Amino acid sequence: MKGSSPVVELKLPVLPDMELSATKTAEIVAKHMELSEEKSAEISMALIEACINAFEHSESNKQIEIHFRIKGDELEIQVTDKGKGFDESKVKIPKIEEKIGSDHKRGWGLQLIKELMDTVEFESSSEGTTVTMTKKK
Amino acid sequence: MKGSSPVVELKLPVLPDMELSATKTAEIVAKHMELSEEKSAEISMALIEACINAFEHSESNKQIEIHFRIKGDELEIQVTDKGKGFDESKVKIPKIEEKIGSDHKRGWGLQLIKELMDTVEFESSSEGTTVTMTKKK
Amino acid sequence: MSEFKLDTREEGDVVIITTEGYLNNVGGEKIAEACYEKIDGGKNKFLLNLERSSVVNSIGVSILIEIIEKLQDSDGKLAYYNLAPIVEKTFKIMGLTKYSTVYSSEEEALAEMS
Amino acid sequence: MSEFKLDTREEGDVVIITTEGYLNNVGGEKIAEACYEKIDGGKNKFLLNLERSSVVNSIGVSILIEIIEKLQDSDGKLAYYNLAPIVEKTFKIMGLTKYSTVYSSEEEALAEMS
Ligand SMILES: Nc1ncnc2c1ncn2[C@@H]1O[C@H](COP(=O)(O)OP(=O)(O)O)[C@@H](O)[C@H]1O
Ligand SMILES: Nc1ncnc2c1ncn2[C@@H]1O[C@H](COP(=O)(O)OP(=O)(O)O)[C@@H](O)[C@H]1O
Repeated sequence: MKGSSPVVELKLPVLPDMELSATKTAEIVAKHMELSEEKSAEISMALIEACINAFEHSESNKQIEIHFRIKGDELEIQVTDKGKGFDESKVKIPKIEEKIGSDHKRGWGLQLIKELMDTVEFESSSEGTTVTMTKKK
Repeated sequence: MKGSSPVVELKLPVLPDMELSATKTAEIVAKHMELSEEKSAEISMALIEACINAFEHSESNKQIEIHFRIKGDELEIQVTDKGKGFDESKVKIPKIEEKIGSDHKRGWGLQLIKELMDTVEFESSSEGTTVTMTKKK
Repeated sequence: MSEFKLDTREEGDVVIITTEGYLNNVGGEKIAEACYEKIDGGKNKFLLNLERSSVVNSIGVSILIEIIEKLQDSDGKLAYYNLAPIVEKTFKIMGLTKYSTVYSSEEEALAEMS
Repeated sequence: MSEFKLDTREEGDVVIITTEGYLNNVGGEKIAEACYEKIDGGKNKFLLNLERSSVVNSIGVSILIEIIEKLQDSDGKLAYYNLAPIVEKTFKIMGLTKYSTVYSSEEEALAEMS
């Protein structure tokens, strides 16, 4: 693969725990890039959350797509769904103080992704959503 | 996913141990289909061998493609490479008696795939090879 | 990938729950169920051994927040040990570590909780 | 996914090699290296504990055939225990079980090999 930048592509249907097939792939790619175990685990956790969102909020039974791109010492991961989309700037930052006593305990996925990855970008329309996240060696 | 037959698609580049990302996916699909652990392990082993062949013999740095299709109580897996192809009917059945004392200890992949899966078919030309294998519940 | 499993035992007045497998919604619900049964039986100190649950998701972890909330009624405690680094980091990001405690071993946990 | 690792110890005249990780070409080569070093030192009974190598490929396993061949020079033995069912099945399909033995425990293996 010298000279080229390896790409891994997954198209996954909505099946229980399907996100774990993405994290296994991420682990193998991270190992190949010689990322630390800490960074590899952070990538996997962020990827789990992105996949769950794609599976769940997309309200669509179509497959989701995941691309891994090794760009030198940076790993770029894109998770794309064909769901109804959302406005990321309108999502409230979760606080545990507000979660305790509230009926809505969930809402942590985006926050985790942002904390665990180096960069995160959202592209969303009524046709679907693509989350692009990167992590440097 | 009721009514439709879920498809999983992987495009994997030639990276060390990349076949394990395929087996993880196979495990999740097998679990969803409620295949026994024994059958799930047999599928994973056959898939490892098919992936290694696709990576290795294809003599091509292109990605390999894997499709999983859940067809009722049957799982169909296709592994496709864009390699130089081969004539499966010309491959000798390996025997350990002949391997001992010989310089060529390898050559077990196809044999294992055939023993471990219910059906196996090869489609091969100078453009590449597709192995289609199935396992029933 | 095997099913999520858990095992419950008691050391003094502390209930120790040892889990195995992916801590997702299913895993979280199972932990909550085990806790609520013991809470109904009068227990209020829970210690989770998460050594074999090194993969979690935010839905599973948010169910632990429910347990924390429930335990406030009886002045109870939730604590953990044997966390994978990424699980501890997730607990920190989500703020669980403000309302529950991460110990480095069962001994340390039992000494402080009892 | 962690690196392939192995640990070598001796019980009487039997060399026990405990492996961890994917038994592919890299893993097979590491086992062979460890065996050949001991063979050069005069050992000829080898017992592999494959409990933590439940994933193998045919290239890795074919390297074990090399070890079997090498051991024929000194009338030696290769044996295994703690095999995952799929690993045992693979050994059977490839015929390794004709030239080497699968035991169900270390005790059984040592009793028969010594
Ligand atoms: N891929 C997506 N498609 C549509 N909506 C999304 C997507 N990802 C996130 N969202 C929206 O953002 C909100 C916050 O997501 P998140 O932080 O992951 O928490 P949770 O999924 O637990 O609600 C979701 O409730 C949903 O409204
Ligand atoms: N996808 C493939 N493309 C081209 N040739 C292949 C492919 N799969 C198998 N072969 C050929 O069949 C032979 C036997 O393959 P196999 O039984 O898997 O053993 P091994 O890969 O160890 O040689 C290979 O040596 C190769 O010549």
